[in-house]
Amino acid sequence: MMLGDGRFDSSTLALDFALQPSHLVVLLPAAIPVLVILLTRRSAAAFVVSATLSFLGLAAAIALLAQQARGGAVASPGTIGQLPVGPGFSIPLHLQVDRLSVLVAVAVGLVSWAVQLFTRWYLYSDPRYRQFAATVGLFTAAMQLVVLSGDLLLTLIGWELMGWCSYLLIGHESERSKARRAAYKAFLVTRIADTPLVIGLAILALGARSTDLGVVVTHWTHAAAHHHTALAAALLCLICAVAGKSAQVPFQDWLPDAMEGPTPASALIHAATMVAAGTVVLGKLVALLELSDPARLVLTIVASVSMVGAGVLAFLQHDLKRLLAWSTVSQVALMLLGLAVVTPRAGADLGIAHLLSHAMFKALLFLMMGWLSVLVAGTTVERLSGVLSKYPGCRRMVGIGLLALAGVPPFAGFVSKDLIIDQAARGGIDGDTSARIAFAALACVVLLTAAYSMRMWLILIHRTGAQRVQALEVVEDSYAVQEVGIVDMLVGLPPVDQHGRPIDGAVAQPAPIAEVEEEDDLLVHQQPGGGARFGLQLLALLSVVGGLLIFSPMLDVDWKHPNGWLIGAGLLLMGAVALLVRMMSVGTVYGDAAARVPVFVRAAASRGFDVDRIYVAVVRPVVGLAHVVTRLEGRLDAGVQRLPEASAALARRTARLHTHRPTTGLLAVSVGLVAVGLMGVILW
Amino acid sequence: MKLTYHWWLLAPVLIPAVGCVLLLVLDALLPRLGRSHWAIAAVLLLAGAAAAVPGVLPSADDPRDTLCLPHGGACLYSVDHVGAGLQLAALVSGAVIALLALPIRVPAERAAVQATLLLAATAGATGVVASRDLGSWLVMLELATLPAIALVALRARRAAVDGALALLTTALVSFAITAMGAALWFAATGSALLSGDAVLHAAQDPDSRRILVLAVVFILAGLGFKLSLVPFHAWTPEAFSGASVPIGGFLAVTSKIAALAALLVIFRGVTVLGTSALAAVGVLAAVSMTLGNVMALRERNALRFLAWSTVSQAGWVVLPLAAVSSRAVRSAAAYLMVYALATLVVFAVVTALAHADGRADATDLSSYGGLLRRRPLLAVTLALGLLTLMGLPPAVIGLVAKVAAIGPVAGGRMWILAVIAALNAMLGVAVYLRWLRILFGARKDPEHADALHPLHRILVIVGAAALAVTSIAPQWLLQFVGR
Amino acid sequence: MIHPVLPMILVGLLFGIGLYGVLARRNAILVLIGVELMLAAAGLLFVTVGALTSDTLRAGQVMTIFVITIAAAEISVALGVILAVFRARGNIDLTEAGESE
Amino acid sequence: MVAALLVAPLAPIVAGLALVVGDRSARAVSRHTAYIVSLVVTVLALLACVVIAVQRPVLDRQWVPEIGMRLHLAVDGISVPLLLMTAAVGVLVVLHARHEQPEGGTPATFFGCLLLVIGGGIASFLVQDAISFFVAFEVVLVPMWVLIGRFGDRRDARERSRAANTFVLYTVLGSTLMLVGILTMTFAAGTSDFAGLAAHRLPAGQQTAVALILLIGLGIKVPMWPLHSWLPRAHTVAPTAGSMLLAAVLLKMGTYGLVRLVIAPLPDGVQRLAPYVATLAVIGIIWGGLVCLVERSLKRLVAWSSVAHMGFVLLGLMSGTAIGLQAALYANIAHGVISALLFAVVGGLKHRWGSDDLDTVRRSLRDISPRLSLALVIGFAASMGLPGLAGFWGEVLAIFGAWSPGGDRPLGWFRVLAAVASVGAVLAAAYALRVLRIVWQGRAEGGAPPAAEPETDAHGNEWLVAGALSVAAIALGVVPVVLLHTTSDAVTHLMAVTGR
Repeated sequence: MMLGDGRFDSSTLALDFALQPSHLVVLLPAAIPVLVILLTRRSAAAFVVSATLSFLGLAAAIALLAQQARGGAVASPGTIGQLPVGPGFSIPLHLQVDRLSVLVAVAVGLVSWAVQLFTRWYLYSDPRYRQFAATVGLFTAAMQLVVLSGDLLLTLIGWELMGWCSYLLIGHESERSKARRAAYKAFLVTRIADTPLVIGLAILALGARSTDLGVVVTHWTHAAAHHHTALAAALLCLICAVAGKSAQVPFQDWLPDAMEGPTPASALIHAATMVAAGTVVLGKLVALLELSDPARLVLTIVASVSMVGAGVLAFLQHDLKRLLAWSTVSQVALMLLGLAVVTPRAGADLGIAHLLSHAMFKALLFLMMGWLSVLVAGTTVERLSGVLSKYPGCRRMVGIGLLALAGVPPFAGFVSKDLIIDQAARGGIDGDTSARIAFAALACVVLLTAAYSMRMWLILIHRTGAQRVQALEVVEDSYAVQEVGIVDMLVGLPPVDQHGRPIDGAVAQPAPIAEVEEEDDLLVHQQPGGGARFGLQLLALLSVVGGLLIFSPMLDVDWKHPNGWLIGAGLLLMGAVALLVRMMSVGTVYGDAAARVPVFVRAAASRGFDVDRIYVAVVRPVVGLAHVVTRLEGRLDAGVQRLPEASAALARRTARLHTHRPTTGLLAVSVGLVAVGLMGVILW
Repeated sequence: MKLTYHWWLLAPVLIPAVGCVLLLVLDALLPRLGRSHWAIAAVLLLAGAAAAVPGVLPSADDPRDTLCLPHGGACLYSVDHVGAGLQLAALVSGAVIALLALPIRVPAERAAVQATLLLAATAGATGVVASRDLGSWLVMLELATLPAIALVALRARRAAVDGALALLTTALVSFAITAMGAALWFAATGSALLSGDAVLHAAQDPDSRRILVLAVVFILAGLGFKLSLVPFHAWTPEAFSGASVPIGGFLAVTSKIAALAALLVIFRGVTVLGTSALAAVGVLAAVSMTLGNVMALRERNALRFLAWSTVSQAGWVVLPLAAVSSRAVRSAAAYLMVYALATLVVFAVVTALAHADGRADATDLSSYGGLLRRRPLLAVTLALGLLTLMGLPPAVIGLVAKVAAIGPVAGGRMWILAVIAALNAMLGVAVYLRWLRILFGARKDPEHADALHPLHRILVIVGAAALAVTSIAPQWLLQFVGR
Repeated sequence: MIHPVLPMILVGLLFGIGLYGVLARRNAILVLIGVELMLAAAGLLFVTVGALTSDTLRAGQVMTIFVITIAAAEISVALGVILAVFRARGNIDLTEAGESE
Repeated sequence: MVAALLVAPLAPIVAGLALVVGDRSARAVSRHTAYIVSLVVTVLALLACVVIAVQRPVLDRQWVPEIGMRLHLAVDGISVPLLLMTAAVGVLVVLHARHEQPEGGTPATFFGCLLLVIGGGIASFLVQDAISFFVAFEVVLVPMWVLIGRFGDRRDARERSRAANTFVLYTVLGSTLMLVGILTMTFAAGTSDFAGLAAHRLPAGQQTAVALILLIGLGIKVPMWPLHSWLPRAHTVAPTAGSMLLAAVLLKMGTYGLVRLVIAPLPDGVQRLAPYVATLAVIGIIWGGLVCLVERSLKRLVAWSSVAHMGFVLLGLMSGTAIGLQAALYANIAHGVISALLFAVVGGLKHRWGSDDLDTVRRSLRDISPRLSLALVIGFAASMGLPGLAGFWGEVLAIFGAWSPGGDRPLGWFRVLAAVASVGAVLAAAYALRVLRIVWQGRAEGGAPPAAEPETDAHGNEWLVAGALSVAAIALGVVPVVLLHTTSDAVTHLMAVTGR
């Protein structure tokens, strides 16, 4: 390392590794891919490594939590040292440890650990288990980096890395073209949404002459009055990126397609990591968000539209895994609203609180969904209908998850959601436009959540399983993922039936994994291993009692003044809606309340209202442009390559002047004499 | 009235001149001497070269004058470092040409005449370098030119006499133009001396200044023929392809040295004017480079190819002179040195090949196919020579020459000319790459192939070594033209 | 002493006629004559200027003699070559294309 | 230690010449001998470069006074990374050439030409004299021409010679223009030393003219749009080792020249031309990205991505800020490592497939060749600027630099350029994933993944090369501090000298 000017001392290159727990929180998961790829050759070994390291990562997070609670945590530990990019700008690359980030870190660690345990069972005979476990480790590390980042560039690093890992996870079963397409789409959509992110970060950082989060916030808090437009622009850039990562309107369509990934991947992406990252990042900058009304308003509108729309879509989905996906969109929007409606000088606690509770119950639900889907080899309504009646052992945990999702007291979901509604109501009374919009949307979404949670529950416990179509072929577990491949997407969309399944038989392929797995050792497959089940139970427990966290000093929320009327009215309406859904489900084949809705609406909803076509329409001109550019390039190249011919033609023409006759030479000499003479006289 | 004489200073001119007479006498006495006339000529030329060596040593006076008018008057013969270098180059190249011609079988009576003519022409080339008055300048210039015409004609084939006729007519007209230019010079300066004082004197008066300019461009036009600058070049391909191969080399090298030397004598006088640029030179250089390269691009005959390459290289040689400065004079001389060396090496290879495989095979470019595998020595040497002309490493010396040529132009901020030069550097690479690719390409065996003549082999090896050595240490060659 | 303008005009005329002769004639000998005319122009210019200046070296006159001498040498070479051409192809027409190998 | 300065460039050059010439003697040099000699020489050169990097010796002698050329060898923070990369890539290229030696000539010629290119590259980063730089710049031309023209793609002889000639002619034009610029400055400054040139200021108008000439000349080498059309052609045809050298060494000479000959001595000219050049750079980024979206030939695609990446380097250089300059120098090295890696992998694939057409349906690489596919994924991920890999820092910081350009550059326009450049990053993601989707994930539809075919995976030297470059790409991404610190002082000094 003495390559520099011989001036390197330990301080410039020191990785500042008076190793803090905060470092370990990031590094331990990051070590998983390294060790798994380098050291292990077999799945079992990979499992040992990844489970151990992710547990240690969780332990480090808990240690950090303990430290933070005692007030002994290092607030901003360095990482790889300051980047030297000239005197006028500093890139310290510090981490930032505060109470909210520590809480999120623990949640992330926990979910990741549970996912690692569960994955071993879920992908027992998958030849690419090692890669999957490694990717999950990297994913966790990236999220932890975003969570603990105290520097805009570190945030960007984690942010982009997560996008990449999601690509790898969604495309895990790359034998299936749908998985390949879904992965491509997910990455591209989020990456397109990220385009303004770099610009936004550049505005913030270059204004503050530092990428340090604290400096940035301090600078812009003071500068906001004078540079209101710049701040709004920067925040809007960030909101665009957040909308992309968190699958908000108009980037929402990648998320349901991401269900092509194995279920543990979905649990990880949806519960604690990628989609929640937007909340984390905006939470870190919430002080600036408060100062910019346009940014707040845009965020509110985006989140409200996404929340309600996703709620409706969730209710209409034919595939229950996709129902959960849309519910994620809706719940993440809720978190973002929690940030949008904050009062001045309040923290991001509301949004983070919902992030935490959502992480618990959504991870639980997704992992349970994975469990059930293995049992019945599918995730559509036909397959899952009545599954809980058949396997009552799963009933309790699914129930807890759904209750928490619906926001029934005293589950965690209720607590965090109620706090946001409370705050929105208060803001609305104070005359804040954003808060009013948010409140209206929240009112709708509470009911929608109750409705789709109820619908799912009713389907799962439906008792008339005998009527189920015993199709021998494995049912396609989701609709045809539309192409976002920039080139191939121009291929026409395959026709789909009312459930969104392709009509063209050639396109529909049997899902391979389930077939293979059912022939495997049944004991292994009936239920996950002990560790995984422990993880699930832990998640369930936290979903139940997680709400208690608001009483701890770690969260700074106002729980002492609950609005009793609001809660009461809400619960009453939720009950009514649940009853309505129950009534709708009566007499349907699969206990599906949505069966009462016209088929074409359901079909359209299953296709996400064909937003995909808009994406295609947006991308098509780019492809056209690429073709145009290629053609132009061909012209340019042909032009260059024609130069030899041109010179040959010139030579031919000149050669005609060279007649081999002495007189021609004499003529040339005379002409030259005159020309040179003229030049001499004129141009000397 | 008495002139001072320093024989040792005049020796480089006198030895070949006297040798020329001696050779004629010898031929009369011993008519059966045959081809050994060439050997005698080579020895004489080398002796002349040896006499020129003291002038290039760094310790030598600069300039060294003789034939000075009394009472501190002007000197009619003056050799500075650049001049001495050019003399040396002319003599050595003449000697090499003589050695190259040695093994070629010609009728015995013709060898003597040819050797004599070669000596005479080389003497002219050597003399013109040092002449400082119009009279000796004109005489020496013609001494360098007329024997060359005869040398071309002496091959006595139809193509040779055609080439000689083209060369002759152009030479006659050009000489008339040069003479006219000389007369104008005399009219402008009122003095037959080519010194800077006279020029300065003439430049005072606007009228005579205008006449002086006209004189310079007339002389330029007249010398343009000898340098084969476009549009005075039409004879070049005809003469090159008509003459025997070594004589082609003589036209390409020694003759060029004489021409540039003559031009430099005039230029040295003009530099005192302090004019920054001479547009006519720039235009001629640009046109010559471009046309020469473009024509060479489609030429299939090796000798005509070399002729066109000479045309374009002539453009490079005079390029620096577009900026009128003493640095430009040195740069032009430096480029000429490198050009002479490389061209001589190429001609040596072609001569050797023509002698071994027959002229038809040596003149057809396509018959060089796979020479690398057939005759690696010739191929590598030829490649080195071509690379030097291209100005690409490993022939660093060619690169250095390019630096020297562009330097004054860039220094004088003649951007357009510089850009044209750059384009021509590219074109030049395209030109020589054609030949180079053939060398490395598919093998094509001639109908009969003899072994190389030992003398040719030695010359080729020496040439390759010279290029290699100067590529490693370019200063060894460049120091001949002063610093 | 005559005014220098007249000889100067003569110089111009001679050179012009010579150049025209060079360009217009296809016979090599006639071209030679054209060249001689041009050289005569140069010689005349030398003499004229020499007469105008008071040069102790008499450079003008000397130069004229030089030019005449060189012209003589030139003619001899030229005639030799033209003879060879005539032998080789039977005419001395300058508009006939040369032959290259 | 001064000896190291001479050994580093001369050992490869002398050995290369010896191999090329020795091969023409009576007995041909065997492949094994050629390989061993090359390996020893390149390792020696690498060691010498490491010594140079640590000790920083200086050699300053008269060389060819006639044209003002001095033998001045030294390094500073800007050249050290390039020097080390060139030497290291040199070793790897030789290793790779052992694995994949193309037909078209004898092994000795092939290795000899590789050594000459490596030696020329090392020399050009060592010399501190503009005219010597020009000479070193030209040294690589002929061997590269031989590599492309003789050892290139065997399928199409016509295209081969066309690519080789296009490469040489373009480059010669560029370098001669560069020479014109150099000589103008040399004439004015009275010295051709880099430091001397940087210390002498031409009048602003002349600076613009000289900068224009130099930018065109060096822009060909970089390559800058629209002077790039030699690059895809040359890369497509060149043998793998040649492509690696082309990407990692030759293109870098262009950017290095820009820093030394344009940025440092001609600040006013650069300031004047920066908006235009930056615009061309951004056009290059978008143009390259778009072409990659529809390009069928894999090697050509990687070449096009080079055009796009070098656009970021140019953008950083033109921003006139320390951040931009640091970013450019970083991206320069990163691009060298990444494209060397990509060409190594893609060349290997072409070797196996017999063609590099992306439209041919093939099985997924991740099942057949886990090692190659790992290297491919790392390469393309780095190419799209993924954090944690080499490409990220350069591109992000270049955009940062362009967002707040230095001097009197037009702020608004540069911000537009920065925004468009960040769109270019999306295009990079699109085409990188396009390739991964086609090659890495394959087009197999359904069914269990096919059994692995170990014999087609990378092993031995190929794996060593791909692995080493992958590790380098990761290391650069994870610990950018080392490289940034190396260049930092020189950049700070440069910014101070250019008056910002």
